[in-house]
Order: sequence, then C-alpha cells, then structure tokens
Amino acid sequence: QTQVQFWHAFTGRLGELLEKQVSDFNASQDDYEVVATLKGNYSEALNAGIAAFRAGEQPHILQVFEVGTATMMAAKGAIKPVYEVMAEAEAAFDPSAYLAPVAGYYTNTDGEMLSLPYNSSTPVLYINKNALEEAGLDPETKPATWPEVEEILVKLKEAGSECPLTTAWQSWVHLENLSAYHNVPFATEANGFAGTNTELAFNGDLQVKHIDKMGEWAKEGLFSYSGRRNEGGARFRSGECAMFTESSAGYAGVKAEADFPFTVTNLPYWPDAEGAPYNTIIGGASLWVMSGHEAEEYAGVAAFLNYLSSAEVQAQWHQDTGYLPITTAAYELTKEQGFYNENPGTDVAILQMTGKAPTENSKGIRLGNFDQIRAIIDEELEAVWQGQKDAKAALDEAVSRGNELLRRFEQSTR
Amino acid sequence: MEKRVTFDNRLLPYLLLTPQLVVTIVFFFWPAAQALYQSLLLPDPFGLGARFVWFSNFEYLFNDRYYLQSFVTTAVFTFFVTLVSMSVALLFAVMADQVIKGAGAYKTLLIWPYAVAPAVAGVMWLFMFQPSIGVIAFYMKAIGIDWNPVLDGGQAMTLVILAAAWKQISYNFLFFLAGLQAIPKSLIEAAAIDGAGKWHRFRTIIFPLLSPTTFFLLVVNIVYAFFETFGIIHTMTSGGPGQSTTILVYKVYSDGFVGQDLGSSAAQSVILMVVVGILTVIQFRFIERRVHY
Amino acid sequence: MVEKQGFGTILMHAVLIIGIAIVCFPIYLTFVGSTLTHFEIIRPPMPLVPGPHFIDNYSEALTSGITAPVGRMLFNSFVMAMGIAIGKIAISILSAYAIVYFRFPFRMLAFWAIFMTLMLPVEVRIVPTYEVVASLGMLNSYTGLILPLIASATATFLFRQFFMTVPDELVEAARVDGAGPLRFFKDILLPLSVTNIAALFVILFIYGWNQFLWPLLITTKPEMNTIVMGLKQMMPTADDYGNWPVTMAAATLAVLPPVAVVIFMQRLFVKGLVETEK
Amino acid sequence: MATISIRDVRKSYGKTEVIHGVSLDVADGEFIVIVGPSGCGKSTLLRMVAGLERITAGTMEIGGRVVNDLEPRERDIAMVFQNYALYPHMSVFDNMAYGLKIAGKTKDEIRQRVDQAAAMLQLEPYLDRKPRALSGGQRQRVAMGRALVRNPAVFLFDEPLSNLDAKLRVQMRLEIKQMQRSVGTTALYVTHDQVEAMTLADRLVVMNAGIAEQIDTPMAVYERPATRFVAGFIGSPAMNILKGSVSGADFVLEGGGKLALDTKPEETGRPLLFGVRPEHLQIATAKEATLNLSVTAVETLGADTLAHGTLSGANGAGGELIARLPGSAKVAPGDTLPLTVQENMTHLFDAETGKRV
Amino acid sequence: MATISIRDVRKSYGKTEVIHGVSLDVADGEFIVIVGPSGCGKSTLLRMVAGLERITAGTMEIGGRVVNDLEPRERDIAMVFQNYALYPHMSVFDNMAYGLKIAGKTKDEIRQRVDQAAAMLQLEPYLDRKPRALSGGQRQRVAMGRALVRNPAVFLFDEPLSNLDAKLRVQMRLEIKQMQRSVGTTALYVTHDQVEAMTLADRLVVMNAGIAEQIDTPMAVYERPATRFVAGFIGSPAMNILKGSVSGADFVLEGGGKLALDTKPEETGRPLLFGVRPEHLQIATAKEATLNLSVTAVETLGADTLAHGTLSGANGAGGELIARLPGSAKVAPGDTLPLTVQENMTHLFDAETGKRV
Ligand SMILES: Nc1ncnc2c1ncn2[C@@H]1O[C@H](COP(=O)(O)OP(=O)(O)OP(=O)(O)O)[C@@H](O)[C@H]1O
Ligand SMILES: Nc1ncnc2c1ncn2[C@@H]1O[C@H](COP(=O)(O)OP(=O)(O)OP(=O)(O)O)[C@@H](O)[C@H]1O
Ligand SMILES: O=P(O)(O)OC[C@H](O)CO
Ligand SMILES: [Mg+2]
Ligand SMILES: [Mg+2]
Repeated sequence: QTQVQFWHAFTGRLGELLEKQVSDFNASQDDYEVVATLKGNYSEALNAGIAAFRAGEQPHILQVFEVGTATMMAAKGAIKPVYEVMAEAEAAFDPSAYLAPVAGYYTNTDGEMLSLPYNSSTPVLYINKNALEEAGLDPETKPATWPEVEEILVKLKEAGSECPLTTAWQSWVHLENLSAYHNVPFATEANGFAGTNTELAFNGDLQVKHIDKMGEWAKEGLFSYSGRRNEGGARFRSGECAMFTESSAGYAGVKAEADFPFTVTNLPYWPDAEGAPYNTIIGGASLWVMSGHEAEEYAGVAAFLNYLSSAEVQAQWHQDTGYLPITTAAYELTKEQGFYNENPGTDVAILQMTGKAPTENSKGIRLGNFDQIRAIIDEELEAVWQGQKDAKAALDEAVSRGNELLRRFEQSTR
Repeated sequence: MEKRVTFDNRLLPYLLLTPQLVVTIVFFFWPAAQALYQSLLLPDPFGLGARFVWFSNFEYLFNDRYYLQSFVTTAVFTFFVTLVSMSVALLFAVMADQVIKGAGAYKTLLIWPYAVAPAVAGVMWLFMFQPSIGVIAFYMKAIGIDWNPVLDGGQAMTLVILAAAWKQISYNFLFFLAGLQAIPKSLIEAAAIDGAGKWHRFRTIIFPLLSPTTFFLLVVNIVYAFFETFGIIHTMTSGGPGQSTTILVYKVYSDGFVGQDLGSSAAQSVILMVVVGILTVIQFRFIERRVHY
Repeated sequence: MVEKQGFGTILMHAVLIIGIAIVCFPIYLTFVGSTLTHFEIIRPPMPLVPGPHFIDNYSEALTSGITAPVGRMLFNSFVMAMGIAIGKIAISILSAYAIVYFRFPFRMLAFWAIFMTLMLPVEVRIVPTYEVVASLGMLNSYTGLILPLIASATATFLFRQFFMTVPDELVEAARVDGAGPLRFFKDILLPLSVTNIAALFVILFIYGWNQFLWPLLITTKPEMNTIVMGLKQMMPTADDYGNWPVTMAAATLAVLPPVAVVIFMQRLFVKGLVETEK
Repeated sequence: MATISIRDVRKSYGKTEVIHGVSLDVADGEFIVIVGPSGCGKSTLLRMVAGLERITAGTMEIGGRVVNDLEPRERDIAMVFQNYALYPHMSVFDNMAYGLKIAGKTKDEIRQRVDQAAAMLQLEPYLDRKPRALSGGQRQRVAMGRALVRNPAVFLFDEPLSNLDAKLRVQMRLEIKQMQRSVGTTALYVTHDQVEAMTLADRLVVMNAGIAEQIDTPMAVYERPATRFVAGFIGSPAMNILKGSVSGADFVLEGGGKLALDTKPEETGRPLLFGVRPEHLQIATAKEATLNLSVTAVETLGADTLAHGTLSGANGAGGELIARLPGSAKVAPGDTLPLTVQENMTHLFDAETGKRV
Repeated sequence: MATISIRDVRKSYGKTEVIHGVSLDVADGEFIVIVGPSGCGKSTLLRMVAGLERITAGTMEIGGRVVNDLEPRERDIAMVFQNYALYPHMSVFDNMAYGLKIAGKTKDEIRQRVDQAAAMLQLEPYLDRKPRALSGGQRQRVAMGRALVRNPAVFLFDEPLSNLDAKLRVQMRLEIKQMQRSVGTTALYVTHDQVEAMTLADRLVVMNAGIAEQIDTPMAVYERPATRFVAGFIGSPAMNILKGSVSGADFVLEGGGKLALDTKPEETGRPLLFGVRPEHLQIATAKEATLNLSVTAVETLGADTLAHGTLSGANGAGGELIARLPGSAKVAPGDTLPLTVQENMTHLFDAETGKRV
C-alpha cells in the first residue's frame, strides 16, 4: 500500500470531519493509505511544511491557507501543480467542474489550477432576529447596503444593545472583500496575480470611506471590535452582538450554539459605488501538492484529491461546515437534497460569490508576506477603532509599511 | 572561583565532557551558526535560493521603528512580569515562612500553576478575561469597569503581564521560601535585640540577605519573560492591539514562523543572542562575586 | 521570640488563603469548566461551582482523541519528559564534574562553549535545529524529541554551583582512601547530589512535559503526539467551535502528572534548591 | 543601672521541661558567668533574659520592671552571640551603628559613639570592611562593639569566645573584663570554658541539667564546691574523687586504703566521696607520704607535669588519681610517687545526693 | 614500619614560595608534632607528605622510597582532617570501610577490621548512624577510625582536635597518643595548640613563615627555645621578653633597670632580648627581690593566679611582665609584687636575628 502524507491545520470538530473523510477514502480503496497529521494552526502547518521541505521530509499534501498562496506559488521548485499531478496520474480531471471564482483564486494566468481548493469560504452577514424584534424592527429585515445597516444599528443601539455590530477577520472582510465587492484594487498588478512587483492600494477613497464610517460607528458604540480573528463569533452566538460579518464557515457554529433565530444574508455594499456589488472573494485554504515524491505516490494523491472533489463528499462537507461547495456538481446536489430550503441562508455565500463574473479586482489576492501585512492592517485598524488615528492616516500607514514587506518578498524570490 | 583540589587525568575529563559537547555542538552551535549565516541572507522560505545581502536585514530592522518599539514593549513587559511575580511570591513566602501551621498545605497548593503548560495557561486566562466569554470580564463589566483589552493596549498589556507573572509565582515562591529558611535565625534575633521591629528586620536584614536568591530569580524571571512567554502572548493577544504586546520573541516567532521571513527572523535571533549573552555574562560576574559571601 | 501575637498570625493566614485562592483560581475554573455542559460555558457568566457532568466529560476526554488516544499521548509526553530530565541530568552532571574537578587543556573553552547555551531557548533557533534533526534522520523519534532540548547548560550550571560547595576535604579524604576519579564520582559525589538531582528532575520534567512547538514540528505520525499537542488540537481554530468541557477535562488531566511529580518530590526539590543557592 | 531578678523561672519545650526553676539576683554592674556542660540550659536561660524565648513560668525583672511579656527591643539589653551573628551585608561601621539608627539617633551621635567603641576595641582600621574580610578575633570585637555602642542596661554574652583559637581567647577574655569594668554595665555571660568562668566572673552560676547547682564567687566555688558535680566541673584537670566512708579521723577507701581528714564529720560509715584537686597533691618524702601513686602516664606541659596513676602500696588502693606537679618533675610511667595532700584542701560529698558534707 | 625523610622540601604557589626548604627525618614509630601560627605552612607540609600537593623542590621519602611523584593512594598513608571530612551520606561503618573496600578487601576482613577499630574507639553503638547524627567527639573518632582500619605506614593529622570543645580535646588528646603508641605507627601531627604539641610529641617541629625554626623534644624546646619566636610561641602565658643589653654580669633594661644573669655572655653592649617565663617568677621578700612588679590586673584561675603588671621601682623599669603564682595568691591590682627569677631559667636572644645567644 502506498502511503500519502497529508498535513493539515484543522483542530476540534473540523479536524474530526477531516479525519472522517480520510478514513472513508482509505476504506473506499486498497491501493493507497492517506495519513492525516495535524500540524498546528494554519501558520504552524505552513511553516512545518516549509521546514520539512528544506529538510527533504515534506509531505505529499499540505493544507495552506489563502494567505500563504503567494508564498507557495513563488516556490516553483517546491510544489507540484495540481493540474500536473492529475495529468500524470491520468485522472479524470476537469477544471471547469469547479466553481470559477473558487478555482480562479488558485489558478495561474494560463488557467492552470495550481492547488486544489478544499475549504473555501466567503464573508456574509449574520443577523440575530430576536435583537431586531426587540429593537422594534421587522425580524426578517435583510439590509443590503451599509446605509441600511447603519439605520438598523442606530435603532439597536437605542434599544439598548451593547454590541449592534461586530466582525471577524477585519482585514479580510472590510478591506480585501470590500475592495473586490466594489471592484476597486486592493493591490496593483491585478492584486498581485500579475507579478511580485505589486504595491498595496487599499488606501483608496472607497476603503477610506468605509473604514472612516466604521470608526465613527465604533465611537458611537454601533460597532464593537472583538479581536483579530473570529473572537466575535462567541459574542454573536451568545446573543450579545446583534449583527456579525463573518465567514460563511461560521454557520455551523452559529447553528450549533445560538439559541435564537438568525438570518444569513449578503455582505452589505455601498450603493454609490459603480456597479456594486460585484463578487466577493474566498478565504479558507487549499491543498498543495509538494514536489519530490514518487510517481506512484502522486497517483495516490490524485486519487485522494479526486475523492475529495467528488460531489457527494463536497456536498456533505459544505453542509457540515458552511464552507463553499467547490464544484458545481456539489452545489447542485445540495440543492437537490433540499438543504438550502431547510437551512435558509446557506446558499447566500455561493450566490454572492458567483453572482457576477470576477473582474481583475475580484479574482482574489495574491501577496507575499501577506500574513504580516494582515498583522499590520490589524494594528492600524485597531488604532482607528480606538479613535487614535483617522482612517486615511491609518490606511496610508498600513500601505507604506506593507509595501516594505512586499519589496522584501520580491527580493527574496527573485 | 576554582577548586583547590583536582584530579590528574588526561583522558577522562574529555570523555566526561564528550556527551554534552556533542549535543551542544550538534544541536546548538550548528543551528546557531546557520541562524547567523541566514541573518546575512535574504532567502526564500523554501531554501530554493537566497541572496547574500550583508547586513541589510539588520539595517532593515533598525530602521523599523516598530522593531525598536518592541524593545521598549519587551522592557516594560519584562519589568512588570518580574516585578509582579517576584513581589507576590516574596509576600507569600514571607508569610508562609512565619506561619507554622498549614505551611505545607499552602506550599502544595501554590505549586499548581507551575505545572500548567504556557499554551494552556493562555487559554485559562482567556476564559477569565476575554471580553466575550471571560467570567471575570463579565463581572467586571457588570460593575461598570470599561474592560476591553482587545482595543485598549494598556489593558491588554496588563492582562498578559498578569498571566505570565501568574505562571512564574510558584517557582519564585519556592526559591524565596528556601532562601528565607536559609537565613540564620541568630541574625534575626540579633536585629530584634538591636531594637528592630518586624518590618524593620525585613527591610534591613532579611531582604538584603535574600539578595543572592533575589538576583538569581531576577535573571531567571527576565529570561522567562523574554523567551518563554510567547505561548501566552500568542494565545491571548497575538501581539495586539496595535503592537502593544509585541515583545521581541513574539516578533521572532511571528516573522519567522508565521511570516516566513527567515532572513529577518534570523537577524532578530542573532540580536537576541547578543542580548542574552550580555545577560549571561552579568549573571556569571555576579554569582562569582557572591559565592564568597 | 517574645512577640505580640494574635492578630498578626490571623492576618497572615488570611492573606495566604486569599492569595492562594486567587492564584489557583484559573485552575479551579478549568476544573469547574470540565464538569459543566458546553452551553453553560459559552453563555456568560459561566457558573463558578462544579456541575454534574464530571464523569461524562472525563470519559469523553479519555476515549476520544482526534489523532491518537489520550493514553498514547500521555505516554509520549511521559517518555519525552523523562528523557529530557534524565538525559540532561546525566550529561550535565558528567560535564560539570569534568569542569570542576579536572584541569586540562581547553578547559575554559569547553566551559564557555557549554555555558553559551545557558539561556537561548529552542524557539529562537527552531528552524535550523529542525533541519539538523531532519538531516540526522531523527524526525518522528523519541531521540529527535529529546536531544535538541537537552542542549542547554542550565543543569550543568546548577551542578557546577553545587560542586563548588562540596568541601575539598572530601576529595582529599577519598584520594587518601585510594579512590580514583570515577570511584569518587560514583561513591561520593553522586550520592551527595541527590537533592539537586531531584530539584532538576522536577524542573526539567515539567519543561519537557509542557513542550509544544518542537514536538509539533518534528512529529508527523499521530502515534508520536504528546498531550499538549493533543490539547491544542481540541481547541477550536478558525471559524470552528469547540467542545469546551471535554477540552477542559483534558487540560485538567494534562496538568495532573507534572503536579504529581512536584508534590511527590517536593521535599527533595525544595532542599535541592536551597543547597544550590548557598 | 540595672539589676536583674530571676524568680523560679522555668522553661518547657512542648512537654519537656529544660529549666527547672532557676532563681538569681544580679546586682547592678555585676558580672555573672553562667557555666555548665553542653545542653544544661545556659543558652536557654540567657535567651529568656533577652526575650528571645518565652518564659514558661516564674518572673523575670530587669531594672525592677517585670519583662516576661516584653519584646527584646523593649528590654534595654544587648547581646553578643556565639557565632557573632554579624550582618554580612553591612560594613563594620553599619553593623555597630544599626541599633543606634533604629533608635533614631542623629548621624553625629552615631558616628561619635561608634568611633569611640571602635577605638576602644581597636577596630578603627576596619570600619569600612564587611565582616567576611575580618579574622575571627576581629569579628568577635565587632560583635562586642555592636553591643557596646548601644549602652544598654544589661550585656548578654552567649559563649562569645568559643569560636576563637586559644591565644586569641586569652586576649579577648581580658578585654571583655576590662570593657565591662570600665562601662560598669550589668553582664550575664554564658560559657562552658571554666578558665573563662573563673577569670571573668564576679559571681559564678554553675548549672547542670536545668538547675543552678551553685551561685557564688569563683574562688568560693573553687574552694568550697557545693556539690560533687561542681567539684568535678570547675578545675582542670578535674578534682580527683575517691569512693569510701569516714571512719574516725580517716577516710577509708573502697579498696581498703586510708586517708587522713582535715575535719572530722560525724557521719561515720555512710558512703561518701573524698575529693582532692590534682594541684593539691604534693611530692613528699617516702616517710611523710600519705598516698603512693603508681604512675601510668605522664604529660609534660612545660610549666607543669601531670602524673596519671592509681593508688597503690601500703596505705592506699583502689582509686585513679591525677597529680599536678610544678615544673618538669622527673617522673616516668612505672614510677611510684609518694604524695601528701595539702592541708585544708580536701572535700567530702554525699555519695548519693552529691551534696557537700 | 616507615621512616620519613624530608630533604630541603620547598613549595611555591605560582611565584610565592610558602615553604622555604624544610628538612626533617622521622624515625619509625615516632610521633612528630608540627606546630606554628596560622598560615606558617603546617598544612602545606603535611599535604605534601600525603601527596595532595605537588612538591616544588627537594625530595620526600617514605619508608626509604622516594614518593615525590606518587599518588596519595600509593603512599600507604592515612590522614585525619581538621573538619573530619566524613562522607555525609555513608554510615559510620561505611565511612570506615570505604578505604578497605577500594583496596578490594573481603567482606569478612573489612567487617573484622572495622569492628576492631570501632571497639578501640568505643564506636560500636554508632556504626549504623550517619555522621550528622553524631556529636563532635564521636565524629572525630570516626575520622580517626577511618585512618586506623587502613593500617597504614604513616598517620597524618591536620589539626584533628581544633573543632572540639576544651574538655573533649583533653580527652581525645590522650586517646590519640595511646592509640598511636599501641599500634606503633609513625605519625605527623599538625596543630597550633601548644598544649597538644607538648603532650603528644616525641619531637616537635616549630614552624614559622615556611621555615622550621626548631626541631627537638618538647621539653628541650620549652627549656631551650632556639629562637625568640619559639620562646614566645611555646608556653602559656607566653615568655616575658624584655629589651636591653648585657653589661658585665647584668642585663640592663632599656628603661634603665638591671637584672642578674645566670651566664655571662661576651657580647657586651649588643642589643639583646632577655626572656623569662611567667612560671619562673617567684614571690620573694622585699630584700631578696630582683624585680618589682606594679600589678595592673590579676586573673585567678583557682590553681594559679596570673599577675599582669609593669616593672617598677629601684631596680627595674620599662617592661611589661606576667607572673604566674601558684594557688590563689593574695594580690590585687595596685600592689607592688617583689619577685625573683628562678635560677637557670633565663634566656637571651639576639635582638636582630632572634637567635638564642
Ligand atoms: N527549640 C527547642 N526545642 C526543644 N528542645 C530544645 C530547644 N532548644 C533547646 N532545647 C533543649 O534544651 C536544653 C538546653 O539547651 P541550651 O541550648 O540552653 O543548652 P546550653 O547549655 O546552651 O548548651 P551548649 O553549651 O551546647 O550551648 C537542651 O537539652 C536542648 O536539647
Ligand atoms: N592554593 C594556594 N594558593 C596560594 N597560596 C596558598 C594556597 N594554599 C595555601 N597557601 C598559602 O600558603 C601558606 C601556608 O598555608 P597553610 O595552609 O599550610 O597554613 P597552616 O600553617 O596550615 O595554617 P592554619 O593553621 O591556618 O591551617 C599561607 O600563607 C597560605 O595563604
Ligand atoms: O475561517 P475561514 O476558514 O473561513 O477563513 C477565514 C479567512 O481565511 C481569514 O483569512
Ligand atoms: Mg548554648
Ligand atoms: Mg592548616
């Protein structure tokens, strides 16, 4: 039996679901055995993969979060593009079976898929219906735009809410997706797709306006900051926060823990922006195949990746976790199974993703040292929420600090 | 200080030293040399290629005011962790030294935090102080305290300092207690006869005589605050809000481990090594001097 | 001493009891958490007295592990902690002996080579160390888990300090009695170091037990996972939600062995500390 | 300025009583030496005076004031410890000044008093040193100085010289006595060295197992020991003690020999102990001799010679004796030494109670 | 069974020479005591014999064999240390047996030898105890026992009694002597206590600053000290030394007084030192008196009385003197004491070189 090493970053319940997929695959055939190993959180797992590669001990498959995409792409000798793996294994592989905006993120300019999307998500808006009701609003209200949101927030506040709005992943939702959603660049060179000589551009008018507005809300107590990751989830699920911008993958948690009825709806947009809303972009992680292994092992990899992409597996995963179904087939299957009817709001994410054809600005973001850049953005945004800096100054500073990191990355990969 | 009496043997000392030297060379000097070398490179993460850039990694760091700021943050953090954990431990030790009944039970209970892994300690503290789920945070807000460490840098710093200090209290307590018990009773009696009351005796006799222990703990605590707290910071604040809790080691970790900027991370390691080297020398100096006490 | 007593003693007990209550609160809270339901924990405020779900949560913690059974992880942690404690004590006591009791060429060089490592923890040289371990083929092995964490001089330093306080006359007496260096070491020095060894053992055991980053990096086989790794795996990341009562039960379990070691060796431990200090 | 009055003072540790009721009145300015074997309770008694141990029963007065419940600092005493208990982290000056600083004296006064004491103890060159840089004798003097500067009502000394070598001990002994004389402070001094006891004391308290066996001037204790214990403890080499009983004007030894007695006690026949100090045995002509010593060992000390032996011959048998002979007497093991007992230098004790008869 | 021969042995630490060429021949079975003030090199000399210090120059023979380069264990010696150096973790039995175990003796032989030594030293009840549960005297005996069981050619003692109290010291002194006599082993014994030196030694080596000033029997050293240093060091209280010069049959003191001399050295006019021991001054009638002592302090020891004072009156001035008077002489500070010097008990030393004249 050929062994395939699969290093991942899924702990807790997600880890258990992943283990289940692996053992199902192992049980489904006799040629290959996939060994899944947890390597810590996203960052730790990526680092473990890199360190292992340097030592010649790399796994076959490595789960890398979207932030590490540019790093992986730049490492030409370290990875084996998925399309190649599939081709060599002569596996049935049809890139067009994947949802375009999902696959697009992990596809090179020639349209070749480099890594396999695995757990992909996109931000949506969660609303506590009880909270709306208590504020004297129609619990079924689904605000589409930020001005509409603002009106609701004011009402919530008046009704005594301590936390009318909070968010998870602030940079991802309120800058990266904001930019894509309104078709403005987050960075030059097609958000980094076109080359490493990219520069950050998220200090444009739209972004400044949005952050400025949020800063204002923070000051007025309409927006309450919870933390850099998804700390807000606990606050929303416990009923403290009324509205919550968060990844679609948060659905499972909300569903499990919230003891109130809730709505999932599209991420709001600014109506005065031309053409808005466009599509949002994805987060989550994809599976990268690493170079330096035997052909036979790659065959196993291909078989496993194919298994993961199969409609049944994907549909189940999508329904269990709130991550997007990565293939059209899985989406159709879920629809067929009546899941969306039983769980209203679960298709919001996918519809929002696929609503319009992706533009240069909404395909995704591909930056080196992106994790650190996000840390810088987090720092600067925190200054805005605290009222220490105005939005323009903070974003300008973030851009210039981030650009230095981009230059370092550019030099190191040259 | 040197031993007056020694053995004469040519081969034996080398044999005795070999295991440690081998381990040290293989697992310390070799990696450290690589780190040193890497600090002069701008490598890509996968080691597929690297450019030799001389000292530009260092230049980059010292031009980064956020890096310089994190020296200050580290100093503040270290100072308070050391101060809090040592003074609380000293207070407990002084009291445990005086009460005869129950001293054993107190000692046994105070040891617990020492056994908790830093990574777990961070989570425990989040459960108390995280604004969203923390029990204590809940009651603090209930009595009207504006508790928001996710945005308030000062509060965040306070929180990580408390958590980091907490873990070290047990260790300090044990050493202080041992140190107190080693002070000759007759000195304290002499001071009592000289007319000194309790507080006076503590201030002018006990505390100065405890100074070797205190200094030892000072070094240990500084090193602890420097290096072993990043697990706590990582789980609790990730260095934020802003950079208000980004200490040097966390930065090494996040740049190298999270950001894959190996050149900068290596350069930071080298700078840390220098700082630590200085600390080591100071400690040796002091210990050598006081052994004759 | 003749001193006005009464209130002072009560006050001291009061301060100690309150102090200990505060210090132990996080651990108590963890224990309380391990006896509640998930919903009691996540909806603030969490109750502050233990609930009735002790058995459910602990049996779940013991039987369900994500990648490896808790028993297996406890065993690995134990091997690693013991390996680090024993290995480090063994190599350090030998090298400290060489440095203190012999004069030989390059002695100072060896001395400084060893003491350079005094304070630089693995974390800041972790990637190069990983490469070394990998190139020696030690990934996924107990050797790989243990050896790099032994490369530090703290124990050597402590032994050196202790040996300096051993009276010269003992060596002389032993030499006159006809003992060579090895016999002196075995018959005299080693037995005299017992309390120091105990103290170091406790410190190093806990150090080894609590390691996270290093085992995470160098083990890929689930059967090599340690308990702290297991514990971290139970904690939710990303947008997941966790099973807190079970996680807290596991956390409580993970703290027990080191606490047992400390309490069991407490007497020797404290004595060892005092003697080294002087 | 201070008298001390100790009335039936007792001390128990847990259930064990270690001081069984000691009473003692000390006059102002008197130098009392407490002497006794190890473990007899000397330190305990002293520490009760100092306030370092609680008094279990009885009363203790210093300067007419009951001090049973007073803290050490309220008793106006100063103490010199056996191991000096110098503060290792303070200079000699600071060690001496410590008590004064606490008492809130002015800088000038402190400096003046310390300087004066330092001059008296010849410590001026060392005032800036730490104790560890001093020799044993110097440390001893610092400990003394620390007590001295305080100008207390009572000095307490707990074996202050026992850590010094013989030579220094002789010298310090004199210095202590002179110092106490010159300042005129009441002093309690504990020792187990009898030379110190003899030379220093105005009065001696000989303790044994928690009881004061005799309280008197050194010469009185030497000349008329109240008990057999005191007789054996004071004097070196120790008093020779022979078992027997009185018969007329003679003391009949257990072995059968006879010794003439100076006084004739009535208690004929009762078992008694006959005591004579080695220095009160003198070489005599064979005719005059009342004792014959079969010499078994000889120690020549230069100034004196000690002859160890057993009683032998016609007029005595059955006892071990030591005779101290002046100069380098020509005796060798195996010799028989004819001895007489100096007049009025014999002692009789009850064999059971040990009391002087 | 072993003679020791030390020939012009020197020792330097770095550049400082601390032993400046000592020569000494020890006969088989002889008990040699090395005495001298602290730091004079006693221990160093002993440790060179033991093989614990390298010999810088000269040769050292034990039993006719040059041992300069032999390890301690090859020298067939046993040593008793000042602080005993007992192995704290071993029982008394194991402490004593350790050397034998290393030598590979059988269990039976070890047990037998240890039991024998323990019996001799009355240590049987303590064989299972650890050293910390023993009193000072008992520890001392264990240290002795450890040396004894080995049955070595030479015993080395480095101040073995200095940590004991006075009483125990007297007792152990005798025991050591008896033990050495009975086993007949050559012994080197270091002390700075002169009573020990006098009573134990067959021959005495008086050291000063790295030089052996005199090597002779104790009485010879006492009676005819070779140097002024030896004169002052041996004897307690120390010999009185007065400065002056010879003039005819008299010794003229610096202060102007005159003393009669026993012998008449030629060196008229040269600055000399006149020495007389306190015990050789006797109370005389005012007429006979050759000295008058203005008494400044008196110490009564019971058996003797020490009178401290200065020379005064018609026939003497300018010197401090101590006189040791037998019994409890009735003198008080302020008295003038008429004294004579015992015949043949005066010493003269060269003022510059200190050598006996
Ligand atoms: N804290 C204590 N607990 C119990 N017993 C004690 C304590 N302190 C002293 N003793 C006992 O009291 C007795 C008297 O002790 P003390 O120290 O007064 O003797 P000492 O005459 O000073 O002896 P030494 O000459 O050895 O100093 C001893 O038998 C001792 O064991
Ligand atoms: N290791 C050493 N290095 C340098 N000098 C030393 C060393 N050991 C001893 N000395 C010096 O050698 C001299 C003789 O020392 P030694 O120990 O022999 O004296 P001692 O006569 O035994 O004195 P004491 O009676 O104090 O034991 C002293 O001046 C001492 O300072
Ligand atoms: O929480 P997830 O897995 O949906 O991922 C969120 C984004 O990746 C944050 O960058
Ligand atoms: Mg005492
Ligand atoms: Mg010596």
